[in-house]
Amino acid sequence: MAYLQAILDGILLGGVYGVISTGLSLVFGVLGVVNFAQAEFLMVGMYVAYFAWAYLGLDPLIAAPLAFGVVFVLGFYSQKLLVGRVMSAPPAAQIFLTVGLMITLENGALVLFGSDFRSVNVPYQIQGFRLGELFVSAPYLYAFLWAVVITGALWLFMARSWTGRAIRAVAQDPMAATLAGINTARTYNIAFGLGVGLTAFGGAVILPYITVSPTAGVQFAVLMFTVVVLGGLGSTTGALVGGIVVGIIQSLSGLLFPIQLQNLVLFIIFILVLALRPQGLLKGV
Amino acid sequence: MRLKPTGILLLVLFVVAVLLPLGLDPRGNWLRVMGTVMIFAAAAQAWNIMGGLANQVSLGHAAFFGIGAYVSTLLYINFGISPWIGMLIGALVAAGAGALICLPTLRLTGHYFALATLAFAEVCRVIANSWSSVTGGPVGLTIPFAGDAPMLFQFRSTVPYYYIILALLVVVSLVFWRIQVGAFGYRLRALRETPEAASVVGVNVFRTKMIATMISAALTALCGTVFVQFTFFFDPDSVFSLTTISIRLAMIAIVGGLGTLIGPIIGALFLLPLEEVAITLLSSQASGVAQLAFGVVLIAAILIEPRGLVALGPWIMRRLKGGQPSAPSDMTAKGETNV
Amino acid sequence: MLDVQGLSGGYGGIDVLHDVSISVEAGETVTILGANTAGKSSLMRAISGLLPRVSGRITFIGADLSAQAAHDIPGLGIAHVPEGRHVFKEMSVEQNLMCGAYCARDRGDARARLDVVFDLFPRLMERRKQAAGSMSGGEQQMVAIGRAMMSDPSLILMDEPSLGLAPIVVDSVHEAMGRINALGVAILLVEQNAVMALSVARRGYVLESGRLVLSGDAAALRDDPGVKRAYLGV
Amino acid sequence: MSDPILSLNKATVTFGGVRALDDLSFDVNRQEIVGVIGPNGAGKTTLFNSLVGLQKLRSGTITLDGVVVSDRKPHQIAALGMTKTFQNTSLFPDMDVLGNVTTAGLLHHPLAEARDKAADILDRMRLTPIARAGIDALTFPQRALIEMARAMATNPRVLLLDEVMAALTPSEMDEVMETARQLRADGLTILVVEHHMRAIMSLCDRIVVVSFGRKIAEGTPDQIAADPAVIEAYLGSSAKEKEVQHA
Repeated sequence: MAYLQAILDGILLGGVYGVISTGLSLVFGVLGVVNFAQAEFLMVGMYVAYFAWAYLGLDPLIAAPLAFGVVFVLGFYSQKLLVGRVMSAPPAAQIFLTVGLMITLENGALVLFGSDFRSVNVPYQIQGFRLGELFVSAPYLYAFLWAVVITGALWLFMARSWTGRAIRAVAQDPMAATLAGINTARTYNIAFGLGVGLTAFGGAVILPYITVSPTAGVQFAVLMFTVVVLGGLGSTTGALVGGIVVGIIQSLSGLLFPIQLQNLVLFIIFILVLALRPQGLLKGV
Repeated sequence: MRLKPTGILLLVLFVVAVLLPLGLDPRGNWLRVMGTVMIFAAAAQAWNIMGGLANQVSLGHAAFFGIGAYVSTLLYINFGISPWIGMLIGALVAAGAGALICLPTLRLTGHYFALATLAFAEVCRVIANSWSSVTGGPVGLTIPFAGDAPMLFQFRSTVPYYYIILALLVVVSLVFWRIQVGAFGYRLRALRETPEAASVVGVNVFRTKMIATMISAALTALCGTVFVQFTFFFDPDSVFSLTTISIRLAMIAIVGGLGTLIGPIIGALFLLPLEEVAITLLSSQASGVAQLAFGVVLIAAILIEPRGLVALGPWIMRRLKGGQPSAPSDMTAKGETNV
Repeated sequence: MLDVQGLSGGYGGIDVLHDVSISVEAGETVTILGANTAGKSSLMRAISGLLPRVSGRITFIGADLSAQAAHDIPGLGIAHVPEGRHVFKEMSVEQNLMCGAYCARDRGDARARLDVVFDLFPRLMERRKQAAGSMSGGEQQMVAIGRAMMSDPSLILMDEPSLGLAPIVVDSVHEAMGRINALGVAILLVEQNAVMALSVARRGYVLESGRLVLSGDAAALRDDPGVKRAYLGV
Repeated sequence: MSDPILSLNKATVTFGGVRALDDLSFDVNRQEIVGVIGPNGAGKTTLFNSLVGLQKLRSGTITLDGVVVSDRKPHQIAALGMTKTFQNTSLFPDMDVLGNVTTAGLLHHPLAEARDKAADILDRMRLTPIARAGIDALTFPQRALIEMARAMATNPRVLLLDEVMAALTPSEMDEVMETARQLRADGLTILVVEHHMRAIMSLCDRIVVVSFGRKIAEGTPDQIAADPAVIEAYLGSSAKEKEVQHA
C-alpha cells in the first residue's frame, strides 16, 4: 500500500514536473538553446504568484495565469534583447549567456526580496481526500489538475493556432518556415516567452505546498533537465511523460533511500540517459 | 609577432606577483585575496585546456576541484599522508574521474556535454553530502592544525601559501602553453570545430579529447588541494559548487579570453577583486548585489565581445602607440564597460 | 512581372552570381538551366531573400524585393519550393499545407485553398493525416509544392523538383506543373533534367559559373549545342 | 595492367530506406586518376565518406592495398594512406594556412618536421605568400588548394579530391590539374569527384558514372562521353523511357 501511495504521489508531483519541463523542452526544441536560466524563471513565477497572494489576496492557482503572463513578457524580451543575439554563435556563448541570466535573476531576486523563505496560506493547504486507503492531498491534486489543463491548452494552441503552427514550423525547418512567410526571429521570441511562461505557471501552482526563495529554482534545475532528457530534448509530449516518470521515481526512491540520496538517483539516470540515448528514451517509442 | 606584447605583459605580471608580498601586509586581507585570485586563475587555466582549446565546455569542473580537496584531506586525516603526496594522488584520481566521464560523454558536444558534466559534479556533491561516515557529510572537513609544518603543507603566515599558489599558477600555465604550441594543441584546435576533417587527416579524435580531459581534471584537482590547504575548512557545497566553482572557472576563462594563455589570468585579476570590492562596498546593501553584478558582467561580456577581455589587447596597443583609434564603435563601448 | 537586373551576390566573401538579368512574365513558365554549382539555386535564393549578400535590382509587380525581409516576400505572391523539399517532417500533410497559408493574403481562404491543392494532388488528400517525414520522396515533393500553392502565389519558384525521384514520379510532378501553370501561376523552374525542363517551359536561360551565357525559346535551346556543353563539357 | 590499390566490393550504404550506395563495385589501379561523376544526389559524397571511414557501410567491403579498411576509423585509414579533401572545404578555422597543413603532417612526423614539410608543400604549390593567412581571409579557390595541401601532408597513397575545382577560373583549374598529374607521376593514385565535366574529361584516365548509388557506366572519357546512359542521366529524358541498363 505504501508503494501504491508513493506511485500516486509521484503521479501528482510528476504532472507538475511535466508542465515545468515542457517549457524547457519547448525552448530547446524551437531555438536549439538549452536555457540554463529556465529554473530561475520558475522562481520568478513563484514570486509573482506569492505577491499576488500577499497584496491582492489571489489564490496562487488563480494567479498562475498572471505568473504566466508576466514571465512571458520577461521571456519575450530576454530572447529579443539577449539570447536572440547569440543564436548563431557557438554553443559556448549560448551556454554562458543563459548561465549569466541565471545568476542575474537569482541574485536580482535576492537583492529585491531578500533571502527569506516565503509561503502562502490557503484554506485547502492541509486538506485531502480519502480514496480507500490512499490519501490524496488537495494542493497536490489541484496543482496536478491545473497542470493537465494547461498542457492540454498548449497542445491545442500548438495544433490549431497560426502562431502555434508557426512555432512548430520554425522548430522543424527555419528555412522552409521563412519561405512560408513566417518571421522566424519573432517566432523565437514568442516561443521563448511561452516556454518560460509555462515553467512559471508550474511554479505558481506548486506554491500552496512549497516555499519560495531566490534559490527556489535551483532545486528544480537538474530535475527539469532530467525530465527533458528522459523525454527527449525538444519533445513536449515527452516532457510530460518524462515528468510523471521522474515524479514516480522520486517518490519511490523516497521510500527506499534516505532523503539526500533521492536526487542522486535522478542524476545517475540523467547521466546514463545522456550517455546512452541522448535523443531521449521516449523518442521514437 | 602578436604574442610579443602578451609575453611582456605576462612577464611583468609575474615580476609584480613575485614582489607583491613585500608591499602588502602579510596578515592583511589583500594578500589572501591575491592568493585566491591566483588559485582561481590556475583552475580556470586548467579548465581552459578543455573548454578553450578543445571547445568542450564543462560546467562540472567542481567535480575535479572537489576530488582534489577531498582525496588529499582524507588521506591526511585518516592516514597521516602529507597533502603534498595526497595532492598528487588526488590529481590521479581526478584524471581517472575525467576518463570515466569521458567514456559516456565524448560523443556529446555543446549543450549536451555541458549538461552531462554539470550532472556529474552534482553527483559528486550529493555523494559527499550523503556519505557522512567518510566525508563528514554536510558538516564539512577541517584540516587539523599542525603549526608551521612545511612537510605537511601548513604555514602560519600567508606568504608561503602565496608563493606556493604562484608556483602552481606558473606550472599550470606552462602546461597550458606547452599544449597550446605543441603538436597536441594543433590536434585539439583541429578537432574543435571540424572533427571530421581532423579525423580524415589522421587525428584520433577520441584519444585526443580524452587526454585533454584527463590533464585538465588532474590540474584542477591540484588547485582543489591547494585551495583547501589555504582555507583550512571546506564542505561539499563549497568545493563541489556549481556557481562558485564550476561556473566561476568557466566565467573567468571566458571573460578573460577563451583558449588563450593570458585569458584566465586577466579574467581572474578582473573578476575576483571586483567581487571582493563589491562585497566590501556593498556589505551594507542587500546580499546578492555582488553576484548580481557578476551575472550582468557575464552577459555583457558575451554580448559585447565573446572573445573576452583579451580581444581588447590590440585595441589598447593601438591607443598606446598613439595611432588613430580606428576601432569600431562597439569596441569603444566595450572599453567603457569592461575596463 | 518578375524583373531581375544586374544581380550579383553570394555567401561570405565569395560571389556566386555575376551580373545576372532575367525576367518572368505573368502566367509564363521559364526554366534556368546549367550544371551543378552554376548558381541556379543561388539565383532562386536571391529572389526570395535568402541569399546573404545581393546587389542589383529585383522587382516584382513594381515592388522592390531587395528592401523586403525574406519572410515578407511570400506574402507578395512569390512562393519558393526549395531544393531538397524541406517539408516539416513531424507535421501531418494537412498541417504542412496549412503552414503554407500562413502568409496568404486571406487566411480565411485557407480551407478553400486546401481543396485546390487536393485537386492538384489527390494523393495528398488520401494521406492528409500522415506525417510528412514518413512519406516517399515524390509525395514529399507534392507536399512541398502544395504548401507553396497554399499561399496563393502568382509566381512559384521550383528548385530541382525532380531531384532524386524515380522516373514515373518525375512524370507526375511534370504533369502537376502543367496544371499549376494552367491556374495562371507563373513558374520559374530550376531543373537538372534539362529535357524535362525544356518540355515544360516556354523560355529558358542557361547559367555557367554564375553568369548568363544563353537564353531563348525552349525549342531553340533544345537543339543548341551550348546547352549540352554547359552540362557535359563536350 | 590490372594492379588495383583500391577495391570496392558491393559497397552499400542506406539512410533510412534510401540506398545512397547500392552494391557499388569498382577498382582503382595504382597511379591512376579516376573520375567519379553523376547527377546531384547520386551518392558521390557518400562514396568518398565511406572510403575514408566517415560513413559506415551497411554491407560490402573496401580494400586499400590488400587491407580491408571499411571497418576502420578515419584516422586509421589516414595512417594507412588514404585521405580526402572536403567539398566546400572544411579547413580548421582556428589556425592559419601553415597550421592547417602542419596538423596533417603530425600524422607521421613530430611538430618541427611537420612544420617544415608543410612549408615545403605550400612552397611547391606556390602558396607560401598566404602561409600565414587566416582561413577567413581566403577566397574559395585558395581554400580548395589548401584542402589539397593539407591532404598531401598526410603522405597519402590514395588521394580523394571532392570538387576542388568548383568555382575555379580556367587557369586555376589548369594549375590544379597540372598539380594532380605531377602528384600521379610521383606515385599517387587519385580519385576525383567533380562536376566540371571539361576538367574531368581531360584529367582522368578512367571515369565511373554513378546514379542513384549504382554504377551505370565505366570507361575512358571518350567512351563515357558517347554513352547514351550517361547522357540520359545528365540531361534527363522523357520519363516514360525505360532506364537503360548498361553493361
